[in-house]
Amino acid sequence: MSKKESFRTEIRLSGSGGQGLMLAGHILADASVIDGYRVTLSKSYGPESRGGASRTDVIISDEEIYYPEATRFDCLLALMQEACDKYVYDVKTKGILIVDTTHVKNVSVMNTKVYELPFTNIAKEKLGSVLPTNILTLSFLVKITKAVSLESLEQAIRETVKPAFVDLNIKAMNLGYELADNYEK
Amino acid sequence: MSKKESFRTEIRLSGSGGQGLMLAGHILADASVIDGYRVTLSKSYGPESRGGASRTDVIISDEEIYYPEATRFDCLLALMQEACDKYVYDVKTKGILIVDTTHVKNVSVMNTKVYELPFTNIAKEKLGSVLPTNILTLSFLVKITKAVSLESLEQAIRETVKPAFVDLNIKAMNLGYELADNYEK
Amino acid sequence: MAKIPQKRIHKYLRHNKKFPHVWCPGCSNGIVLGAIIRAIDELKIERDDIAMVSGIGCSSRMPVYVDFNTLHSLHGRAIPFATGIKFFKPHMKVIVVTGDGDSTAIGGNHFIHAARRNIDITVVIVNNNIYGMTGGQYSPCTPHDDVATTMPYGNIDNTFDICKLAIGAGASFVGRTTAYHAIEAQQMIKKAVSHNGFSVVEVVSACPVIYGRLNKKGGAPEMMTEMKENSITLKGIDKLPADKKEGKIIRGIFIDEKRPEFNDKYQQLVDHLKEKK
Amino acid sequence: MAKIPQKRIHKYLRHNKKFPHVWCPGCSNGIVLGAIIRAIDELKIERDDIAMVSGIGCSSRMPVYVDFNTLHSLHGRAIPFATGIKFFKPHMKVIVVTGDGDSTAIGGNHFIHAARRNIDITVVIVNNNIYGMTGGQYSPCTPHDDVATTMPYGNIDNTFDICKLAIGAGASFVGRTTAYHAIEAQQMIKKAVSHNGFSVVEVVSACPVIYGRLNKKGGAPEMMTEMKENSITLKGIDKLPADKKEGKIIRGIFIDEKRPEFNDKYQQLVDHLKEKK
Amino acid sequence: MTTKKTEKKSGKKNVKKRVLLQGNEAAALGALDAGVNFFAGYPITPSTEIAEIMATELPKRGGKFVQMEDEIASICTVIGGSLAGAKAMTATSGPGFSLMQEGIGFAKITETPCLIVNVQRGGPSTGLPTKPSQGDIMATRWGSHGDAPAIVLYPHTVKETYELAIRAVNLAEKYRTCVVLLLDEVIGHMSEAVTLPDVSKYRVVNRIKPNVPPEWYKHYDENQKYLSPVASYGEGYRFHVTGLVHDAYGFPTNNSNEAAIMMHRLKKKITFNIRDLVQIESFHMEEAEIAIFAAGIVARSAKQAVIKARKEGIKVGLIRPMTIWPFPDDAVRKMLKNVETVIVPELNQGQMIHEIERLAKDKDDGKIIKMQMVNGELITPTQILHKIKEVN
Amino acid sequence: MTTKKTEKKSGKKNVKKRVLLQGNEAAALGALDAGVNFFAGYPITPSTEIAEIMATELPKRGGKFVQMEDEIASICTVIGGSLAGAKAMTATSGPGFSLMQEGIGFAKITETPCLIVNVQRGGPSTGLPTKPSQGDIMATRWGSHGDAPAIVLYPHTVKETYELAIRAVNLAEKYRTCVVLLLDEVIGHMSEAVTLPDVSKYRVVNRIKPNVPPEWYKHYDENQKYLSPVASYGEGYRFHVTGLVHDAYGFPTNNSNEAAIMMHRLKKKITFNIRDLVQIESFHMEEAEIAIFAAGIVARSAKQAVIKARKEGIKVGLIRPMTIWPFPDDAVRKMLKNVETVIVPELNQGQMIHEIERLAKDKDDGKIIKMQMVNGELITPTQILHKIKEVN
Amino acid sequence: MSEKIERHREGAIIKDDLPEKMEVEINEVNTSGDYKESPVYIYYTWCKKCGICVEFCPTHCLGSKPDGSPFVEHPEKCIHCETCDRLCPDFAITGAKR
Amino acid sequence: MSEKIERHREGAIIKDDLPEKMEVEINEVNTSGDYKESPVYIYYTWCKKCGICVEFCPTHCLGSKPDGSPFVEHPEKCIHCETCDRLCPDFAITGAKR
Ligand SMILES: Cc1ncc(C[n+]2csc(CCOP(=O)(O)OP(=O)(O)O)c2C)c(N)n1
Ligand SMILES: Cc1ncc(C[n+]2csc(CCOP(=O)(O)OP(=O)(O)O)c2C)c(N)n1
Ligand code: SF4
Ligand code: SF4
Ligand code: SF4
Ligand code: SF4
Ligand code: SF4
Ligand code: SF4
Ligand SMILES: [Mg+2]
Ligand SMILES: [Mg+2]
Repeated sequence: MSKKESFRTEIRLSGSGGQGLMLAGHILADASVIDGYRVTLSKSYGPESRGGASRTDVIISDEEIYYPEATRFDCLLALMQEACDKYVYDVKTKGILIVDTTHVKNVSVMNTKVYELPFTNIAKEKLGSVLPTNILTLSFLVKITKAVSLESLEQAIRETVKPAFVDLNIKAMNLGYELADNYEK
Repeated sequence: MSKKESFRTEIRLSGSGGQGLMLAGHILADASVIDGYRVTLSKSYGPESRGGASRTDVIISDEEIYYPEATRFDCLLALMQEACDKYVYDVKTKGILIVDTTHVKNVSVMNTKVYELPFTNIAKEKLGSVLPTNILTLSFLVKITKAVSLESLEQAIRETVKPAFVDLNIKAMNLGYELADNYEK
Repeated sequence: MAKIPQKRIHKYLRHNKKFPHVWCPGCSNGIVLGAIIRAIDELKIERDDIAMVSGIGCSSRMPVYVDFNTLHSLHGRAIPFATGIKFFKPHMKVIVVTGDGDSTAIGGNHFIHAARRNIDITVVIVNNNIYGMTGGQYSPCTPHDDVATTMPYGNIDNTFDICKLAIGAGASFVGRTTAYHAIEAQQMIKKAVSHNGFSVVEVVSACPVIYGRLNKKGGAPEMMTEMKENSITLKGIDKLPADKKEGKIIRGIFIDEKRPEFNDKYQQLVDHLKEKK
Repeated sequence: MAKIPQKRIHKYLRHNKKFPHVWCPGCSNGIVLGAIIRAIDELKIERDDIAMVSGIGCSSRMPVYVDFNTLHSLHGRAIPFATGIKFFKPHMKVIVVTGDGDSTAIGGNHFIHAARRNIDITVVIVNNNIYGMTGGQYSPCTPHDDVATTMPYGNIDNTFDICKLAIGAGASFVGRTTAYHAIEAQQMIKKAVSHNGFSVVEVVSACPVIYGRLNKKGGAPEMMTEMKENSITLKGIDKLPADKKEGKIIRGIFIDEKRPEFNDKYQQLVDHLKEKK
Repeated sequence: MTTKKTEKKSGKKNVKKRVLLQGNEAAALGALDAGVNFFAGYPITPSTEIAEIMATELPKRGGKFVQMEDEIASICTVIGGSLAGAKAMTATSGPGFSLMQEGIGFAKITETPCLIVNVQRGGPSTGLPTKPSQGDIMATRWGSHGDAPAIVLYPHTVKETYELAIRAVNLAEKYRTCVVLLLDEVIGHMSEAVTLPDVSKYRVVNRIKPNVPPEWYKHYDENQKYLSPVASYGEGYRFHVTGLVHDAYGFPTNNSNEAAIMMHRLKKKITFNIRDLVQIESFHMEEAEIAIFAAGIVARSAKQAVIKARKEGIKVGLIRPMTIWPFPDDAVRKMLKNVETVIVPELNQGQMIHEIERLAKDKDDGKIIKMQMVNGELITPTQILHKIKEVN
Repeated sequence: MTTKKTEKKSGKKNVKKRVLLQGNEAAALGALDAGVNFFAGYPITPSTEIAEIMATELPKRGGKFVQMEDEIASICTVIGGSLAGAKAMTATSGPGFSLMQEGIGFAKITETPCLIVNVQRGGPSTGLPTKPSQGDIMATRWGSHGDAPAIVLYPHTVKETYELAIRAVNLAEKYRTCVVLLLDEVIGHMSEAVTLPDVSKYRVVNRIKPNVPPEWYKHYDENQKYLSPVASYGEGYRFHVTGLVHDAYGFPTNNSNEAAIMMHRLKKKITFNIRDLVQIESFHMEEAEIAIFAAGIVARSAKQAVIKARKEGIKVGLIRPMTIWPFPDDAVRKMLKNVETVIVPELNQGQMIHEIERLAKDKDDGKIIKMQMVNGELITPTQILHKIKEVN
Repeated sequence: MSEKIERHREGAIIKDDLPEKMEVEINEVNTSGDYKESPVYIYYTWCKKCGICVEFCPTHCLGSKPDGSPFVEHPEKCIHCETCDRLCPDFAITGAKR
Repeated sequence: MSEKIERHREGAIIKDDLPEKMEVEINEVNTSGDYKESPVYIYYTWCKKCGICVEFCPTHCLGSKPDGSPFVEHPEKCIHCETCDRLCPDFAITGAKR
């Protein structure tokens, strides 16, 4: 989405406990810090944080962010059916929904732009591991939403992940961009 | 002292920890209960309760007793010099001061009726023990002040002290009356 | 229950309310709960006569799952709550389920005093060597050098030997086993519950998700294999050469003595005073 | 000090402020305080380097009388307060003086944890078998059948063996003596203070005015005579026939082991991290 | 203690007899007469006598007495006993009361009846253990974390201590919560001649056992009336109790509706029943231009001062709450409306004054007069009289 | 936790750098930057991260970290450390805070500086451990028995958490007392982009050592100015400290004059320095007819609501105390004078509302609007906006 | 990838909104064999795929599906020792003789 | 007579208003012999007449006055063992060699 004069973008990353979305949220928030935006990041400390649906919310704005809870999402990423079902109705009209069809089978929404890709499977196939699925989807999301700049995202990834995993994750990032490019066109 | 239409008599029994004044105060209060008066009894829970000066206050009244602290005594019993020195100035004008000269050597007051007797020595000599000194002095006090009726005092003593000691204490009581009678006349 | 084969233990579970339970995959809490239920089932105690009391912690979540009189109390305070129940209704069997932190950190005082008092309560301690619920801080039972979130450089603190502590405080029944040794656990709990007096069963347990990950112990199967291989019975340890004893988990009943129980003594006093009247 | 012969211990007393002290005639607290002062004097530790910390109770009144860094804290909490001082200023010698109630009733948890931690604090417990200050309620150390105001028909509760408890919790120095054995107490305290680690000295004491009267034990001389006659050293007890061991106060040092001390380990960690930098 | 004697006398039931009772004793006897059969406590000045009387009386009556290792254990044991069906209580003083705060919150959220007698002593911390103070007034309302309302009764004589002890036990059972009986050190330690009331005159509230089948039983029934049936452990209803926010069955929940229902019930049961809960004395308030607002021991000084002042023709009266929490908002507001000035003497650095300031909206600050004493002494009638004359 | 990263960044001193900080992290970093070198604590949700950061950072800096057996031991160890000269702190949440109440009273009566961070969670008792609530506002003021004033700071952003943590440590040292930094669960757990301020900008208050001869030293000098010299253990001044009421030297006393002196000093040092202690934000209060009074996380919702309402032409503003105790009486009174209506939203069953009712004397009850939420959810800007429109 | 532990927090572990699943017939039953036929019954709704039963079955009668869940690989080997029962933390498998 | 114990209470035991007695010469000194002459010095202002020193002096060198306070009955018997010193709870007697 393009940024208006004054903007507030609410993004929810949702999935299950082990999918690395907390880290992805952190990277996204970090990237927006580098971009110079205001940002809040909050994680779920609820029943969901293991097993069930887990969520990480990032609000990016160029103004003071007062109320820090995300309530109407500009973008929802759902890596699990349960999470998708639970949160999809809180996506804004004309908002963006990104789902991983490896885990999410049913999506039925209106007024929302939906991007469906089997991210987990793609990661396994093209990157040899499901682990960087989080970065893959995140970079896809960033490319689509333009929530932060690509440079900042890369910098954030480099600063955050362990040195040993940087290469893999940069690969995942680039793959994510690619997928997004294909999609867009 | 004789009782006015409405009266409030404040009596302080003071001495040192081991002299049995807590018990004496209790008996005095019990006797006034038997007499049908209102009464409050309070003991010192202060530095005095062992070693130093100990005190037991009894307020007897035929009306509701609101403020329960004795501040101006109608009668002060002092079995110790320290106690005497400390409290003597709070005796009412025309109040009564009873001291045990066995322990209290200096008394200098004005406007107060002073009764000085070597109670402890008398008890030792005439009763063969210093233990009933408390009852001896209490009954002396009662006879002098007429704070409670003699029957009630006797009943209270009988109900309170251990059976084995009743006789001795009744003897002490009578001796107390005797001393008071002598004094009065 | 419909299509599920009825296992004996299902009778004891609040199965249509609270399952699947909240514990992580492979967490020993479920195994310990199973052992307790089986022990009670074998003892044929009525569910109405059992109170299960816990503090706060992962392990302390047990009571909500079982169809007894259940109390999920305050962190560290399960034993005094249990004392109140037992003291007023001495006919009840009172079982405390608790974690290593709950019972020996914040709850240590109540633990030693109940042991001293020899009140007929059975305490089952799920010792997973960590504060599981709050996310992996060290407990008084975290081994030396192990990592915890509040000992990021390795634990420099000493550990309690829970059984030694209980014995030192005067407990009359004290045993230790592991979650791997489920039959042994079940039998030990059975004995402990039957014991008339304060009884303690420490069950060395696996917290694969927090403690296991922090210390690279592998998953639940690996951690339980370690219990199997690294533990030894009381009898066995005697036969071991001294240099091999170090670091072994010793299993077995350390003490099992008949001593006057608190409620019994209190009842005697009441009876005695009644007679005197 | 004028006309009074200067005793060595006067140097340590806040003599012109707080004396005569508040304890009852014959109370052992003064004797124990004397033993502590003499031990310190012999060790030649500077007064500035000593912190004396207590909880609440008659025995816990000690600190006010001595010219050290003194802290009269909360009931049962002397040990954590002491831990704070020692942890921040490890060069100080920290001595906790406490009663049987203060240390083993409300303070039991801190006691066992300090023992486990093996932090270099010396705890001197004046065990008078009662809550003296509040007027004679039973403590975890009141003997069975003895009378207390909250056990008017005789105590039905069991007692802690303080030394056993300390050992069970992991203390590295544990000893017991009596107020009668003043030289032994002094020497034991000296050893305890010198010991680098958690040390406990239980001093069996006389509270003639409360416990003594309630239980018709006679005055202080009688109670101290009982200590003399009814106690036996660790060595002595072994030689005694079994039927005579019952009820004896066993005196001596039960454990005295060199083990890594908490502050030392912490310092090692700090040094290690500094190196890494 | 005159336990023995009292007993002798109260043995003959229904015979009115005047006896000398200590305040602490009266609290204990009141609790016993209200059916308390379980005490767990830890001694502390100036409340210790209550434990001592209970230790003497309960075993004789087949009740349970135990001295625990500390105050935390005491309150938890009391709650455990209550859950098992006991009428349970403890007694303590400031430092012990502070330690009980977590347990008090647990009793409130689990709606478990129990009685705590708090005999106040001086100062924060160890303070002045044998001196009077009214420093715990706010702590009885706000001491525990989170928030749940409180019921706190505050007598001013030995006789009233007896009566309010009975009432406190009854309210605990009726409202299924922890009730505090707040005493002043002076009242706890003082003896007064008391005509022991006819016990049968007092209604004693007892728990009613449920008669629904166990599967239907809800420990926290939304539709529950006060004095509705409630089960105890070990009697066929295998319910769950937790300090977490819970649903009607007692099972934990994170659901915001259920949380709201639970939290509101805790509050509602107090605020909707203010009339039942509040007792307040109006003393010589006829045509009063000055009101004194005081509770407990200070109210006694105030009474004496009022009587003297009235004799001198000063129109002054006393408002004395016997229930301090919930605070008697409406009654106080009404009573204060017609007076010009209100004097609030208390033995602390200002606690009830906040409530009066809140309620006396029509009075500017100059008309709300503080008297605060924290030196371990009582406020005397003379001091109050002076203040009365000052503002008259 | 991004401790590591932050460190990397804050390594280069004086370089302003924006980083992502969690609220709990900000509290820890602020405390460290204010010189805290001693932490004793016990983990509890939602404050645990603070302990975890301290466990990581302090040993690296030669400071002291220890996890104690419980919260009681934690606060006592903190006070012990402080008496020995440390800048000491602990962090906890509701249940742990309740357990610390006795120790808090001890810190206050002995005038020992220390910091407690209390990250509030939902409900009384165990409640709703991961949900936001503002249930401890009153408990931070009135929780301990006896009475002694409190200093409590309440930030509403991560950045402010950092700043107020520094301020809290400073105030503790300056006023020689226990200061509470009160956080909302949401703030504790949320991360925000923060421009780490130049640490050298902040004044750090350090204890001054006495230079009188030891015999002259009074630990509680009546003439003492704030920031007067104060001794620590082990440095040649062998002073006595007790939780009993004490004289200027720290020795216990029952003397009523000395008791009064001591008690009044505890109160005076707060009440006489309100101006130094109180911070309050006035947000869009120009010509406001409606004021919202809110603190912490709720103030953020309020700000958003105010902005929206102002856009719609409604004259509404926000009063936000950053110091909630001592309560900013004068400032609030002044600010409220010109508005017609005040709305008090809070995440509890009514706590700060009592203070507003007390201060808003000129407003009748219909003009003091409560909004209370206790179901574990936040009050949203929309809800506040609705309320604003309702009363407009 | 971050090794950070995804902690679950106190209070984090309540699931009230789950349907009462015990009453529901489960798809996967067939995979492991119907309980009337199979010696071992696995209740997949509760199973958390921890692998304990597979690891410790003394006769290696259980196998692991790709997603980690157990299935009865060698029904004939089962000796009904109930080890799987006892060690399953989730009450999700039963090997008792019927 | 009641056997009731006159309890002293917590906080009961502070004496602040006592003069600083250490500086004062005491009457009774003469009774026990001046400290310059007597082998044992008893500081009566602090002595509480508990009888411990008298009871446990190994050489029975101390005696008891009618009011219970100790005095040096047999100065010649003192062996300066300091037992009285150590066992006196009130720091009120000293038998050390000078
Ligand atoms: C008074 C109090 N302090 C701290 C906590 C936070 N807390 C909850 S559970 C827990 C530790 C649990 O550890 P353990 O008992 O070993 O149980 P586990 O989760 O490991 O089974 C802590 C510290 C609390 N709930 N209450
Ligand atoms: C929290 C708290 N609970 C209770 C008390 C009351 N109290 C003071 S001292 C004491 C018992 C002291 O017994 P002990 O430690 O044996 O000391 P002793 O007086 O016998 O030397 C008690 C219960 C208190 N001061 N604080
Ligand atoms: S955190 Fe550990 S103890 Fe808690 S449920 Fe998970 S595995 Fe079990
Ligand atoms: S009551 Fe007992 S312990 Fe306390 S001072 Fe008196 S004799 Fe000593
Ligand atoms: S019952 Fe025994 S043999 Fe059969 S599957 Fe289970 S563990 Fe294997
Ligand atoms: S042990 Fe239980 S939970 Fe684990 S894989 Fe086997 S059936 Fe599933
Ligand atoms: S020094 Fe020894 S011999 Fe001399 S009086 Fe004292 S106890 Fe007796
Ligand atoms: S031992 Fe001390 S206090 Fe006791 S009688 Fe001898 S000198 Fe006096
Ligand atoms: Mg654990
Ligand atoms: Mg004792």
